[in-house]
Amino acid sequence: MANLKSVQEGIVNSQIWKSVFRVGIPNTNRKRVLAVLGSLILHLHPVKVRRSGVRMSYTWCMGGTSFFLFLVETVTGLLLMFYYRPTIEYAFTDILDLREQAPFGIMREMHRWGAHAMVIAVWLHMFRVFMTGSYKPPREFNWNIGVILLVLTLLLSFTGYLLPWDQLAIWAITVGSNMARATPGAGNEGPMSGLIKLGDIRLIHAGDDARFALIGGRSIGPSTLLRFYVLHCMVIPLAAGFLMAIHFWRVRKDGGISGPL
Amino acid sequence: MKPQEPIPHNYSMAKLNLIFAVSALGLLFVTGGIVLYDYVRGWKWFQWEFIRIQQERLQQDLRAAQQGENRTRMAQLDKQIKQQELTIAAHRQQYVLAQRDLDQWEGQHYAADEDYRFAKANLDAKRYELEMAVLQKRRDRAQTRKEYIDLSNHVDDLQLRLQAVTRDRDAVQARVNAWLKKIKDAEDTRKQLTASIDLVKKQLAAVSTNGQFFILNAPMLDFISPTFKIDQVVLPDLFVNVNYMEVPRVDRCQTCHRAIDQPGFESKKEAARLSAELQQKLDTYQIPQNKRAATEQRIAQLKRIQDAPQEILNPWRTHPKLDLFVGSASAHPLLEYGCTSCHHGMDRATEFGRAGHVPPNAKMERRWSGFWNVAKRQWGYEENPFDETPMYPRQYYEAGCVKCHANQVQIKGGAQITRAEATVELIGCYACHKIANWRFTGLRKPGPDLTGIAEKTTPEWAIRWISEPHDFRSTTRMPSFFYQRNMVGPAVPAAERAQNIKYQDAEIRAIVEYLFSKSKHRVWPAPGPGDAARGKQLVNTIGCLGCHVDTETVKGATTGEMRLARRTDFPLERNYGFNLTGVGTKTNAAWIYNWVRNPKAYYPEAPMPSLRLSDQEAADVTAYLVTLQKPQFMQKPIRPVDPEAVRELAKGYLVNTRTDRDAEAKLKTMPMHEQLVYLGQRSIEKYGCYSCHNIDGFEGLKPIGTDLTIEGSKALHLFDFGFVHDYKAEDGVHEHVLHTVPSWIYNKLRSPRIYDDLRTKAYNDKLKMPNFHLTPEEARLVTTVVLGLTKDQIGADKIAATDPQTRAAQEGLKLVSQHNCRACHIVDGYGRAIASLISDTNFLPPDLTPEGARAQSPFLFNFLKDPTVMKIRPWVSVRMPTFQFTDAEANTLVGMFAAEGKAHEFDNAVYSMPPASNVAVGREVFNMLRCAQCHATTPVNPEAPPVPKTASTQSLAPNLTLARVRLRHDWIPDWIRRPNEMIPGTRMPANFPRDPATGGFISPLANAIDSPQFAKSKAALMPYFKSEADLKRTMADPVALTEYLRDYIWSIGITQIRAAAPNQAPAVIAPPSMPKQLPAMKTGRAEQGGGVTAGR
Amino acid sequence: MTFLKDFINTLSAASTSFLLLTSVFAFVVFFNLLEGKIRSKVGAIFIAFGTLFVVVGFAVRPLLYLGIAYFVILFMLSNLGGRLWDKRVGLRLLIGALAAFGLSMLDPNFFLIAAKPDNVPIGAMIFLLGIFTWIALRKAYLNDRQLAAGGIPWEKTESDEKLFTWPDLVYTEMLCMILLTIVMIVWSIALRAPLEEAANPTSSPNPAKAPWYFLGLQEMLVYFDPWLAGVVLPTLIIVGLMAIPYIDTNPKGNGYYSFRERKWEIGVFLYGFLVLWSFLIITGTFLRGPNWNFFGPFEYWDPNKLVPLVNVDLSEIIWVKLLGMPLPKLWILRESFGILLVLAYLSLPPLLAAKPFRRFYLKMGGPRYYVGSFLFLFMMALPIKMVLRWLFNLKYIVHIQEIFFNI
Amino acid sequence: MTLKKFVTLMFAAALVMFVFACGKGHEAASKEDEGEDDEAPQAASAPATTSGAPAAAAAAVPVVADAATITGVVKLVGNAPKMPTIQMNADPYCSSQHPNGQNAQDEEVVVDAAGDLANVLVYIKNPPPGNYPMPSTPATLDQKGCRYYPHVQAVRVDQPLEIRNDDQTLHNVHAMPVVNSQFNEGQPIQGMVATKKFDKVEMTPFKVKCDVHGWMKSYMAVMPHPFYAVSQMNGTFTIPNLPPGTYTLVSWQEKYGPQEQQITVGPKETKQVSITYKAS
Repeated sequence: MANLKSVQEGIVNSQIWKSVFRVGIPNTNRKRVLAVLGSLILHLHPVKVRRSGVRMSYTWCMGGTSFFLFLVETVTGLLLMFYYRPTIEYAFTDILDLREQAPFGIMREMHRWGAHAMVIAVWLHMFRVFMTGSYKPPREFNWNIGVILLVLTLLLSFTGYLLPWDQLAIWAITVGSNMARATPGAGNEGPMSGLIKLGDIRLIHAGDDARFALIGGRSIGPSTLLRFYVLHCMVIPLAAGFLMAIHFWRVRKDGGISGPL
Repeated sequence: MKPQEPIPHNYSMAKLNLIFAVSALGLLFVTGGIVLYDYVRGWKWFQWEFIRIQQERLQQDLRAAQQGENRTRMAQLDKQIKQQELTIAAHRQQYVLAQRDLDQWEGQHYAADEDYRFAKANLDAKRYELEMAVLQKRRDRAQTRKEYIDLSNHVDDLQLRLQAVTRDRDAVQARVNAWLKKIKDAEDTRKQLTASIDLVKKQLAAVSTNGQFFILNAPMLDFISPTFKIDQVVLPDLFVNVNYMEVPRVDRCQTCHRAIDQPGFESKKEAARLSAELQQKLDTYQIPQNKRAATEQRIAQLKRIQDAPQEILNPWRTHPKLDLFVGSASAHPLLEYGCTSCHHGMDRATEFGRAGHVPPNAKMERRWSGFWNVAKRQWGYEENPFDETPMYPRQYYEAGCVKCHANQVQIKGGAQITRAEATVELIGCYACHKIANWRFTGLRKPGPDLTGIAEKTTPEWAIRWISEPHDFRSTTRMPSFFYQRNMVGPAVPAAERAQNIKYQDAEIRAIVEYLFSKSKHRVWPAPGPGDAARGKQLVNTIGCLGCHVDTETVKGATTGEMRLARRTDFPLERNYGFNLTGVGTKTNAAWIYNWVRNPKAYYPEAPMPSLRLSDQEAADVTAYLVTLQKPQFMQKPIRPVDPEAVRELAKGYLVNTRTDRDAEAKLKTMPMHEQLVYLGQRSIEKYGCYSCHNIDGFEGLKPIGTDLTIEGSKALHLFDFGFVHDYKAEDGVHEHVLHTVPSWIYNKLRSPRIYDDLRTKAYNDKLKMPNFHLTPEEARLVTTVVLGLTKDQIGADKIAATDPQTRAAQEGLKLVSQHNCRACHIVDGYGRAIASLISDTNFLPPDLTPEGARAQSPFLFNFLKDPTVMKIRPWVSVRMPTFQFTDAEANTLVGMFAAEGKAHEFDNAVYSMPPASNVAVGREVFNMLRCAQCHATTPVNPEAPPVPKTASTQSLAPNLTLARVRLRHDWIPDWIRRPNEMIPGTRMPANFPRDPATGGFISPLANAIDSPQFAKSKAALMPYFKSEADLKRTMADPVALTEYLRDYIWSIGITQIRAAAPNQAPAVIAPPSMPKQLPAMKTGRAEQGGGVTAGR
Repeated sequence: MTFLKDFINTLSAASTSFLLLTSVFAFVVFFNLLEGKIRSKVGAIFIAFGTLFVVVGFAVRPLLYLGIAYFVILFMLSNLGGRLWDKRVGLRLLIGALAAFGLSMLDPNFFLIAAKPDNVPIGAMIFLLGIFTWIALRKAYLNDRQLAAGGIPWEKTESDEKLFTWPDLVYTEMLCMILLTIVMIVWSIALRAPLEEAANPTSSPNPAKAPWYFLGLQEMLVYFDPWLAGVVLPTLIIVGLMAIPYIDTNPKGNGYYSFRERKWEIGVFLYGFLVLWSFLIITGTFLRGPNWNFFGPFEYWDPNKLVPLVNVDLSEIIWVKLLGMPLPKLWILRESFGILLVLAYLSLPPLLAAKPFRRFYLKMGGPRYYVGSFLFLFMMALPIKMVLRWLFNLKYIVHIQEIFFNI
Repeated sequence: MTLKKFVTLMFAAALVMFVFACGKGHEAASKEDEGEDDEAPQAASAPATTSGAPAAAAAAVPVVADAATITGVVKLVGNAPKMPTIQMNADPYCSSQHPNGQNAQDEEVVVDAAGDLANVLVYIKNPPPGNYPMPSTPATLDQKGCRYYPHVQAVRVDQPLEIRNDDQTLHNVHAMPVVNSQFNEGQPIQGMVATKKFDKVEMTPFKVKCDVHGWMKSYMAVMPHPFYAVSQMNGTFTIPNLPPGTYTLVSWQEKYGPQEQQITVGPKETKQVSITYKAS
């Protein structure tokens, strides 16, 4: 027993151990402080938090959930990218193979359900923030970033919805993207856009309107698939990531996890 | 960990720790869950199970190999093996000695070799030294030279020595090798002796489940090289359609259906069938000598399967038609055609439910789709609404053939689909439903021409007929349009039913009115006095009954009593012509008389050929047919038409084009007759009568039915299932409607209006497809065809029957089925419906299977165009009719026969004159074999040879003088050698029986030539042979003999026959003036219970 | 049982509309109720709506029942009083709801829709929203009681006492992650991600639905043209959300749950979020079948079901029905009434600012007042249009096909 | 997901079965399978019976010790039909063999004054299983004077049948069995012999005819066992060393067709049976 203890001591005091876990077991307040300050991940947090910030019943932990789900999506999404080719002859069959024989095909399930869960989590987060009136000064700006993040989340899910390239996907996107057709002044069926003319040449038509820009064609097709793929895997995640950073930063700067000021 | 400085916590750490512990465990479990989720796949279980089955089978084979009747063989085998072992041992000693010897020599050789090489090296060095010395004019050069010479001598010595040593070494080596060889041979023989068993053992080892098996297939490790893995075939030129993209198929069916392409896992039933088939093939020498042994082994295997303790069940079974499908040697090897290209289904799926397995019938469906009862769910069968191409149910398998074989009339090995397509052609689906593929285009209208209906029958008959054709003829192809279930069925409310009946009455009357008002009224010459008895005799003997049925009641198969006949009670071909019963009631003597004399006179597309009846014969036949009456049919009352109904219907059509008021006005101006005619025209349009019949005023209209060209690929949700689930069909059979395309089509065919049940529809919106009274069998066949009509893409080289040979054949076969040749002849192995009516095979029309190889093309051409050019078998009473083929048609048929017979279309052997010697020898053989006993050899007039008295069957053999113009030069000997292999059951005896051992032919003359009775012949023959031995050799050689015979026959043959007379144009009868008033409604038919009572 | 199902089926359409109309006030009023007393003004409005329904109900029968049922519920709740926020009561309610859901699952039609893998999260969302709304309001209730008693909300009481991030926060966060992972994995194992047949632009499924979180918008498409429902309103939603902190000047209730101090904000937000957004999504998911027809929760989605299309434009109602004259050719003239109506609607704020809402106007100041009220008007445009559609089959208020300008 | 659970179970089950290497797994399969392939059960049962037979065969070797015998006479009651004399003048040789038509009567019904019916094939339909010794001599079918001798006979399965032509004319032997395979061979040469075999059981006699001489007919049956006889001219027949038991005795006559009767024979018993046909 005793020598076991000594062995443990030896390990804990060894240089390697120290170099990794700089402050040992944070059992003194000082160490606790250092533990948080010393770690990149943890120092997102302040050293000390308001008690209500820890209370589940107050925060509902929805912000954290959203962030965690974002991470889950990133990981599973990466795995999926190994198997998936965004062209219309392969997209569907690749998904089939994911289901039929690809190892860890379950990644697809996790990715999809994670996406749904993330949308809900973000909503609830907003709901909570509103109910506690945490958008009020000085947090107006962060609330706005939050709103943008919400929109980005929806867009992420929306662009991902097309990728399986099955009936569900293509028609959901068709319905979704048809609205762009009616953008006032920008969609070829939108109000006023009929009035935008050069001589008697309509400047807004199915070949150049908002919808065309969105789906890269007059109808959902290969280019749409590729476009959405790029948006889904590159553009939006990066944007979201960037905004999240700001979001967290603001949380810290605006007096930590929301609470009465 | 206990913090030194206690601090306030929001949650009690203990609780959190607990939660942590629990959740951590949970996480562990679910992670395991992921692995399991990945690892546990349905197909693995099947593979596992299959390994077990394989082992079972192999054990069984091993036992079979070791015990049983070859137990004794094994015993002596062991002896031989032992003996071989001994020899090996003996040799080995010798070998060891020799080897030791060799080693020594090796050593010496090595030393000698080294010495030599070193010395040589020194020599070279010395040479250089010498050269330098000479060059530099050194003083010691003489000395050096001397040394050099000595050294070179020394080298020579060494070389000689080396050679000597080498020689001896090689000698020893040879000895050793010899011993080695001996040993090896012995071992080889031993191996051979135990080969069969070793093989089985090796296979067993291959499927054994030892430790490594478990390691390889362990979860997480099974990515390295598992034995459980997904088998797939990639089919680069058979595609799945992913909208507008053709993606090559990737079939994974084998993953579970492991044994599908390897023999030995048949079901017992299949095994029994196959072994019987193979045995039969063996017995009839259809299997080449070099394959016989293998075949026998296969049969043994199949026998073993039948005796096996356990039945092999799906999905581990072998494909039942391995010789045709998936077998590597078959026409559709697995690696090229996969499974889903024929069976349909989701090619990439690896689980039962997703693969698109379909229950074949309602019973199965109930078994499969128990939702909560897992055991019921058959590996998780779930109805998959997203699988666009589920598999064909069992009873429709052959639908899969169509997509590649669409341009074939006959599909070898596809008896069902061939029959199905013939059925579709017979019933005439193609007339109303466009089917744009080669098979169903360019066919004539199935219904008779109605432009002359008034000459043929009376309005009363027509009305009754249209109301319900099946009351008049139970086997007719004319469907029932009226008074169907969606009009008067139980589901229709009473009031509406009454109304519908009124409407239908009106429509029928209107149609008839229209037809008769538009009809021609030529008056045809009446027949002279005829003898009904003789007529009946003619009808029964000259072959009318090949295409026409003359009875309407048959004995029920299960219940002995007589019942009304259905089409399926007779061979397909006999339904080609209408059923003769009641023809006298339907029409009149004049019409029949002229029709049987020359049908084409009525209208050129008439399907019926001319039987070349003399006027007297025609009169007799007429006299007989007129006696075929059905009075009770004409007794059926005709309901008087309600003028109100007529007006409403007519108006209904009128208002499509004009306003209500104008319509009313228009109607006012129309008398009843005109209203009827107008309504008639509209109704014919509505029901599409013109699609099947020629009707005046409807030329060139589009057929009425939906296009079926790609019906098989129509998505399920496009079919309207109405509210039906199960119902009682018109023939009282209880039917189920599954929510699948095949089931929909099947039930649509069984009862075309069924999907209107419980529907509320306006009169004119109700379903219109008429009821063909298809039996379940027929419906199944037609469904098979419709399912086969898909839009699947096929790689060019996968499409069948594209080579010119086959094309020619198929074109011809299409004609064959159009002109119903199979009513009398066997073409391509089946047909001759008439056989059932002629007891004595000698009086049957010929079997045309070998015709292409048998008959010369010019003869065939002439004969087809005009059969009178030659009477080959004058005793046969069935007449080959005159079809009035065009040259093109005749040529097509000739081409077909040639292709089927694998013969050149033309050979002019007919002009080759055999050498006299051959003829002489031939004559002798001819006499020896007593051919003349049956065959006449005196020239006759080919058009009217003497009719022998059929009492003595002896004379019922073709006159051989006709052979030369008719038969192919190279066919005759072949025929003489193996008649009943060409035409089973022929009267022609086999004079050169096969030797059961070798399968070769034996000549009866081989020995008989020496017997006293042939002394004379022998003497006569000798001059033509070099020696007696030569003669004997010839006499023992069937091929030679038969060719001599042929030459003799050739020599006596006539060389000329009349060319075909040009088609006589339809006999034109002076068309008389049209009678002033129609025979129809006008003349007070009203009294007769029919007739329009009001509105006139 | 079946009777009950049929009843629900028949009522569902009506009750949807009902909820849409009244729930905004329901939140406000329930809350007051649950303190056992009715606040005069809101209560009055509330009762007014109840009665309105009863009255309208004589035309549209289901609404009558609902109106009555509504009063009954109201009565019961008022008796229940503050005890609604009692944990046990909440739990019972939750259990009751779950039980009801479970029972409904036994119905094949309901099961078919609710068990569709893609709909499961939405089913879960219903309960989550319910629970969290309850929690939020409960906490608000408690705080309000304290405030009423002159105390401070408990968040404030804690606000100065701080905890170390390590271990408390970090630990709980980790636990959350683990639990969440477990949930995700179990969910993924239990439910396969849906995969239908290969995409085929030529054959559209029926119904063709947008991703579930846009079903609210798709539902709006029933009542508005795409340019409004699909473009303008969504944009306004985002804008509105972003504008909230700038419009709401109420300094109270910052960082703690409370209701009494922020009746209007919360009322309006809840209405927008729960009813106009979430509830429409739920409707679009569970109650909209083939051809986007409305189906009760236990109804079979029969693609053959037909609903008469008898909607008319305002112009027709006025010109043809009332004035009995043909529609004017000139659209300006034809649509004059509609345009006037819209303008009237939009000019409400200034009018109201004059007298009834002067208080707000002064409190918030001009710009805020106008922006806010306009946003509010746009929000309310939806339910109003809905009611008009239900009651008068009104298709468009303004219908200018010439430039795709329809309202 | 029920499917997943199910498969897991099956997999585990298979594993267990496998390890303990007992045939249970197969029953499991069959349970699942019967639904999928509804013809499996029949398939399983049908051949089982056939495969049973040979197994038993080895066991029961015929007991000659207490063998019984069936003897009897076949009678025709009612007045026998008059048999026409065959016109053979189609082939002069044949007619020369039968000057003024002696013994050229049709042999459809051969009956003597006492009404004893000849050419009746009598055989046991359900013999005890066993492999019975093959008769050492081959069966023969002789063509003499354009007639077949014998007119009715039975041969054993795989018993060689020698077909002989004693005439100086062409005969062809056209055997038309239903179960066995047909053959049709010409015998142009006097005294030539063809040897044939039938490898399948065919108890109801089939026709053997000559296409050259329409009147030539003979009937043959192929028996799996030796318990058959053809009635002599005096109508008698004998079926010797038959193991005791109860059998169905079938008699077949060219014109009047088959008749059946149940008989039981005890050990060493000599059973008298009488078969009577009614002349119609």
